[in-house]
Amino acid sequence: MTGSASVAGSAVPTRPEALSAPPRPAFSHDWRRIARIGAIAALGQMFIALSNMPVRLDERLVVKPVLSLGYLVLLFLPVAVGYRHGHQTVREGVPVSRPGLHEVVGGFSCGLLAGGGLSVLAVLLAHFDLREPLVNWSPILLDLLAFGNNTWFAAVIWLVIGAGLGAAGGAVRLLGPVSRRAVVTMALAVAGAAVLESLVVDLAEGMGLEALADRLYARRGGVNWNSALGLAGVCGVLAVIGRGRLRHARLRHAELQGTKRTRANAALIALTAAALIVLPLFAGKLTNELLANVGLFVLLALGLNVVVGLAGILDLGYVAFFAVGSYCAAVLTAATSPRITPEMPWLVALVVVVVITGLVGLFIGAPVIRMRGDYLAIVTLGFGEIIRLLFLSDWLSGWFGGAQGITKIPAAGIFGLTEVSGTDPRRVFYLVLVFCALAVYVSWRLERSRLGRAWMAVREDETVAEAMGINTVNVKLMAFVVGAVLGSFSGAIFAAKVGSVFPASFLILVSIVILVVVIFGGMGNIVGVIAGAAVLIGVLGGPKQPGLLVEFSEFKLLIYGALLIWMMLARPAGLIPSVRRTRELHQHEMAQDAWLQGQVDDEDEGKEARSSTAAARR
Amino acid sequence: MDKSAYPHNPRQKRRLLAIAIALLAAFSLLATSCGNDDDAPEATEAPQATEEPTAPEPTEPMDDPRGDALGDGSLGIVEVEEGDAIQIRSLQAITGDVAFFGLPIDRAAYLAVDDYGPVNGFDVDLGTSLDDLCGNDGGQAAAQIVVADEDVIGVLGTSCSGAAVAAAPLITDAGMVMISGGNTSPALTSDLAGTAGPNHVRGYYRTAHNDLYQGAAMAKFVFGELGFSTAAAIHDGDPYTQGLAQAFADSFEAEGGTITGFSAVNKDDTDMVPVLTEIAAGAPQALFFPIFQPAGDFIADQAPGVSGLEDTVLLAADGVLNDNYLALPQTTGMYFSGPDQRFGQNVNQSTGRSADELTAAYEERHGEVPSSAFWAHGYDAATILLDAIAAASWVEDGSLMIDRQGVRDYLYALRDYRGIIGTLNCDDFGDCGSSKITVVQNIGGEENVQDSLNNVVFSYEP
Amino acid sequence: MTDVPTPAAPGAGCALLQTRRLSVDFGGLHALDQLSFEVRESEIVSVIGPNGAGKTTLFNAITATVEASAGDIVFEGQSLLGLDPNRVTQRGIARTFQNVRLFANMSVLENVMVSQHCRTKQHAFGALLYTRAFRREEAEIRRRAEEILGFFGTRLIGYRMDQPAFTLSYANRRRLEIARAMATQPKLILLDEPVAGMNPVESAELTGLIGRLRDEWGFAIVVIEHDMGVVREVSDRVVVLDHGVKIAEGDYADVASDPQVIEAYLGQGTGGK
Amino acid sequence: MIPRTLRRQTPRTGVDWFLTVLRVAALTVVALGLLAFIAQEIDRDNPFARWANPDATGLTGEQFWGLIVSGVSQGAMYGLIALGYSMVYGVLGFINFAHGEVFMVGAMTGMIASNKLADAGMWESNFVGSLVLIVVVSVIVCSLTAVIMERVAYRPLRGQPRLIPLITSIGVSFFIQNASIVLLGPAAKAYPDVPDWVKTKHTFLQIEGSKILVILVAAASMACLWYVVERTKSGRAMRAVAEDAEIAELMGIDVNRTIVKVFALGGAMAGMAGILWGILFRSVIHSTGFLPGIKAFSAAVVGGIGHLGGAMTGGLTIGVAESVGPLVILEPLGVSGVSQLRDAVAFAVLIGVLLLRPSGIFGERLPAEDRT
Repeated sequence: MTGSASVAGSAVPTRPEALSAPPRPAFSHDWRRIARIGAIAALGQMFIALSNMPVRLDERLVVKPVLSLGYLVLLFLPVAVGYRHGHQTVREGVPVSRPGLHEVVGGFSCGLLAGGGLSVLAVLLAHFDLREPLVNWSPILLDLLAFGNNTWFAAVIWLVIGAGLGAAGGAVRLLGPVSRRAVVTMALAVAGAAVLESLVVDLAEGMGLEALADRLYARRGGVNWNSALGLAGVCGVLAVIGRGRLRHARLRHAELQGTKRTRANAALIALTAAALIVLPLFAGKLTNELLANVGLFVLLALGLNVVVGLAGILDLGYVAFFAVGSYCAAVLTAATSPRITPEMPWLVALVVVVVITGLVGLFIGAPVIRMRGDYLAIVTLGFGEIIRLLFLSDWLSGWFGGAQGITKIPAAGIFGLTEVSGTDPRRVFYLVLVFCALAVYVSWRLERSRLGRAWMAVREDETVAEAMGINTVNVKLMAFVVGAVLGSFSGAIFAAKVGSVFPASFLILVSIVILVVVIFGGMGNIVGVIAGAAVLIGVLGGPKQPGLLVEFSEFKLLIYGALLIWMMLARPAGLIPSVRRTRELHQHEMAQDAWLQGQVDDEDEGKEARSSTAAARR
Repeated sequence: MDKSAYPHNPRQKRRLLAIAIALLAAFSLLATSCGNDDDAPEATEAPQATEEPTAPEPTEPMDDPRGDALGDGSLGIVEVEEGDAIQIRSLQAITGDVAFFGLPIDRAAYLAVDDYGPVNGFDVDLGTSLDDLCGNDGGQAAAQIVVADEDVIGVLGTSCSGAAVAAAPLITDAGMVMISGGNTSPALTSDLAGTAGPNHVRGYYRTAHNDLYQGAAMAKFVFGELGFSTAAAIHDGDPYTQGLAQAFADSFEAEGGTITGFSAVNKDDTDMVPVLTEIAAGAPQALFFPIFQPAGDFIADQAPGVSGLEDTVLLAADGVLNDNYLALPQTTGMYFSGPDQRFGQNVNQSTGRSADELTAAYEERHGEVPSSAFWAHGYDAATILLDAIAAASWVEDGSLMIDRQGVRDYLYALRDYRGIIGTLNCDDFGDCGSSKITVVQNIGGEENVQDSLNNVVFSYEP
Repeated sequence: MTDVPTPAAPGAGCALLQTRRLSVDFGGLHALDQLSFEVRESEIVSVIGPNGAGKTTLFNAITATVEASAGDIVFEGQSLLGLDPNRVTQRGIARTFQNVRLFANMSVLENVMVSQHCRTKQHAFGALLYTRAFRREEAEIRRRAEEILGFFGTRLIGYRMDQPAFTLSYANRRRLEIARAMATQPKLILLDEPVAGMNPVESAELTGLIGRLRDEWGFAIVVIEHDMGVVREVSDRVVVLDHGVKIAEGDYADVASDPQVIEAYLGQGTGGK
Repeated sequence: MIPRTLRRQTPRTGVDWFLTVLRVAALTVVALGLLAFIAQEIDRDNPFARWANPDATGLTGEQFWGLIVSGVSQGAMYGLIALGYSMVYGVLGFINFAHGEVFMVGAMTGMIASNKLADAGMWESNFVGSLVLIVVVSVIVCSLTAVIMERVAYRPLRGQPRLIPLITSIGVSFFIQNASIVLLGPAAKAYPDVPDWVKTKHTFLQIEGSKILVILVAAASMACLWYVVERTKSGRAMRAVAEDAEIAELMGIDVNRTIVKVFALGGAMAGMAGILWGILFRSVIHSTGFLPGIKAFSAAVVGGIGHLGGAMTGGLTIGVAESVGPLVILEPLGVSGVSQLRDAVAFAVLIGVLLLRPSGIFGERLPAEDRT
């Protein structure tokens, strides 16, 4: 965590290399720790097996002909625990013993236990019938575990596999940084290429590189084993050559000061913008659809980021604004919408939408603004649900179509230049892109304005902010309205994209997912939020949108949950934390670092840091 | 070794390792380049294979290998190379609160493909099933994924009409066909009187029945057979249930009865006393709630306890017409409208499997009985698609050519196909399932489920 | 002390702040009881008294963070009752907190910039359109902030301006609090134990600063302080509270010799620290 | 330390005006609805009964009674779940979103156990015995679930800003819910049939046995909980930790163990609620825990979070309101399909209560700076 902190809060230079001690003896182990790790892993393996993932994904070849996605999900855990076992916490001044045979043996034992989980499961499968509660307790699973052979083969082979993989995982520790990076890159490259096949193929075809795609993949059969090898080779070489220049570059960029830094940032932004404008031209429908969906969520997440990240208001009913945006756009533009005529062009409707959502924002904001954080959370959640139910209700079906929703929403016309609708995801993406740019600009400008500072002050300590002459009520209401309007853009585009709106698109789940995106990406940080949306929505998929891992859609929310827990435990500041947030989360270390570097002019630092942490927690 | 050696030694090791790995990498690269030589021709051929569909066959009329395969190539021809598999997809609601409805259809599709075996000697690949999330947005997004792969011939799905509204245009535009085992909305096909529904598109078919007359059938049953003059209806905010309840209410009043109450619950409500009380205020003789589980369980369970509904007759629809529900004690004596489900001994003509075998196989594989009756529709949907492909494809120097238009021709021409759900006839709007609606009464008891399904008390055909 | 006290101390000019029979109750407990006192233009008044005498409550009442149960608070001839705290600040009263409460995760500079909120106009649209007015104001805010920080010598400027506030030392946090109060451009500053927890050198320095605050910036200042040394140094007038009642008022000498005061402190068993 | 702000009643800003208007509006709607309803009860076709809802049909006495009873029994379960929320919140100060899922786990465990018992034939032969059995099982399972949850997902996050454990709990909630789908299947699962005396209404008060059972058991567990928290040593420890964990630590209280106990207790309550749910509705599905969980938290807030009696009161309030409100207030106002809006009513109650009493019915006013 300290590590993540120092990398994350890029303002902080990394720690000096810890002292190293001779490797630990190979066979003296903290066996209880091994047992604990192993047991957890074993249970995990059983869970994965019984979750039907292996059977379900066995169809999908990852590396042809040797490995199917189904088996892959059973293989990674032993490696992980094997690697994890060798982990040593780095403490100031305490020497870290260099990796040796110890790690391998430890990994071996952990892996053995992990594999043992499956062996046990196989035996149980053979001899007991627990189908009654556990629906996946099936002979098929047993067959899969046994590679078509008998039970005892399964029992043995998984022990062997587990042990081997565990040892391998432990052995990774032996590698020096460069080789380790090489290995990791190779593994990731193959895995990525295999799992993201659809994307890669789509892109390759878009860029006229079918030849490459066909060389890489057996058609729909996953990566050819030899191309896999080749890919691994290329990436290995690249990694060895690259030697983490990336990281250096990032650090250097982090250390840049003043105008230099701004110039560098500008360059970066320009580059990304260019990439985003050019990429869709070469990408196929699949990628564009994906980008469009991600874009919609980026828009939502940026809006929520203003409310939660900047003003510190925990809004769990954000979907309300998304819903209001979509429904307003639908009612105003669609000819099938009851009651409301005449129909207006999309852009005109958008203006009305903004006004209405702004008002809704005020309406919802005013009652909750003075409530305490958690009360506010549940009340906003309530508002979100109420609004969905109103759209759904027979009572108002005269206005919003009730359960039948509103269909046949025309494409969004942009000054008669073009028509944006779901059939052409590329245009949708460009439209979304425009609004995302707008949203980014808005959040970026506001954060550095009088209003943005006031938001932060309110987030830090509302009472003091009040005492410093900030009208907290108005300021927070502003946050609500800005967030609402940004969200409504997403809604309006959504309506035009899908061509119909149904209440089912606006469940509580959506608000929660948006919040998760914000937190996951790094609250209060624009880049982080975008990254979060890209990873969660793009790779895993949104509440109603498939991501790259289509195969996993059945297990999406399961993975979501696990990922979320792990993320919060591993680096609570998010993928790309805002410097500010990092500080808040790691004030101890920050303070200590500052003290180590003599940036602090007084003695009693630790205590003060702690007390201010306490203050920050309030 | 003296300690002073420690700092140096490992570093050298590392460098060695790094070099070793680099070498290994380089070698494997080499391996690839020669390893790939053998399938290099395939690589060069592949692009044509993907572009071909857009370009119609020029030398189509006078080629013999084609034989009597259907189609004129107007929608393009897909080439499946030797050793490759025919691509079809399954797009169902396999997650969320309608999974009970979509999963059986999805699983049945896999069963069907396994039972059917190779088509003209080529394996069929269903890929991993996609999720329509029972919603327009989900359906559209999933459809985009399907059409991104130009080799796909047909799509089995969707489960929910809402998803089909958004998905069908995209999929059929790409020349693929779409056969749903779950959609029942008239908007997607026709009103069965020759006028197409607003959301109808060519290339869309379904083995599920057209909903249009189910409401009417129930109304006629209640008014005519049971001789009731007052009835009430409850839906759960789902487009399907709301439409059906509305249809029932309208035609019941058309018959001359009076609707004493029309209300709704939410899918995850459990305490139904309020809504039932609301209904009871009108003291109806019959209560029609065409909704899903679990809400359906609670209504059936709690209705008798609400004063004013003690002896009201309960009626539900195909949404809950499955073993789980019929086995519930509180549903004994209830009436259910739905497609004719007496498919106990029906045999699918393509695979020769009977309904009973299939339910057994299903339970064997998935550890639970199908949670919805539409697994059978899913199974038949899959087999007619495979038949269509067989009829519209021919082998040409080792690879299988499939004429997209031919697939459609076969399906539109489908007559008297003996499937699990009975005899399938496709009309010009893609309605292949029988539009015959039956009303069954639940005998009650887990053991009598099949008998209950066969216990038809009223059947209605427009 | 039944009615408004008569002007009887150095520092000419009319009353800037007056409390008239001000009472604050917390459910039966009289934190302040019929307290009347006044502060004049550019005058430094010390409020002293044993713990729990109601000094901080007085500040809270003035800044409207607690509600007065009776009496009135008049600032520049207008009552402050019923105003939100931020309005009070806008009228020209700033305060610091006994337990330092900075915006811990904002930089030192931002802490001061944000405190000028109620003195600046530019709103969201200005920021979005990046108007000239907006840029000018931002520059002005920044300039003022740096000027104010400069007032504390080298303590808060330089690299430290961009440090998050929580990395500051204790003394510097106190200074930053004062800087923040200055940034709201008040006429009257309420300092709540400004030198608490400082070492003699620092408190001496700060004592000097308090004087300069008045002389150079023309603020009137009310100080709550336990350090009698500081009190003697800075105050034109001393008000002694005990149990919410004013038991003495006047310049340091006569207050220090007032038997009631001595009793109040010794009764507490402790002299001024 | 700044004493909390005491806001005056007289409106100052526009927001205050707006809120006052809102309060008044809410109260008027409720009043109008009630009046219309009463008018209907007095005489179906007096003009006032018909002014909004022409085809107004009032409720018969027993229908109304039925509404109340089902509301109370539903509310009692909300209350039981809310207790867990309230306790955890009191001690750790964050919303444990996953608590609703613990309740679902309880119901699932009960389902599995009871079906096994039914297969063994014990369910029919000795219903009460097997009921006790499954209660014990599910209470144990749920406590374990809650404790593991705390150990894995929350303890490492002790002392982080509140948002972090909140998000984690959302993750846990997702995980448990979907674990139940992939392991136990997506279909709704039924409890075995219960004896008639549970199903049928009893002449006494016209209440089904199951509902009597629910209300009694809820009351009993409430009493136990109260005893544990108020009278026992560990209960004192809990309250101490809730007051101020750091001080409690200094006073020699093992904070970790206390927190574990809190989670275990909360889990036990949820498990109890789960079984009651199973007996009352005889059906459970993976999503069983979600909405009840959220409503239970609303209940905890309505009652004043951190206050045990408040949690139960809040539960009953919301339960009764959502069961009676639609028919008694909305329908007389001419709203159609009112039962669809019951959740809306539940949340409206939450909002309304907080509008009138910002810190819940029993909640003491909290300092303004005590925010997320």
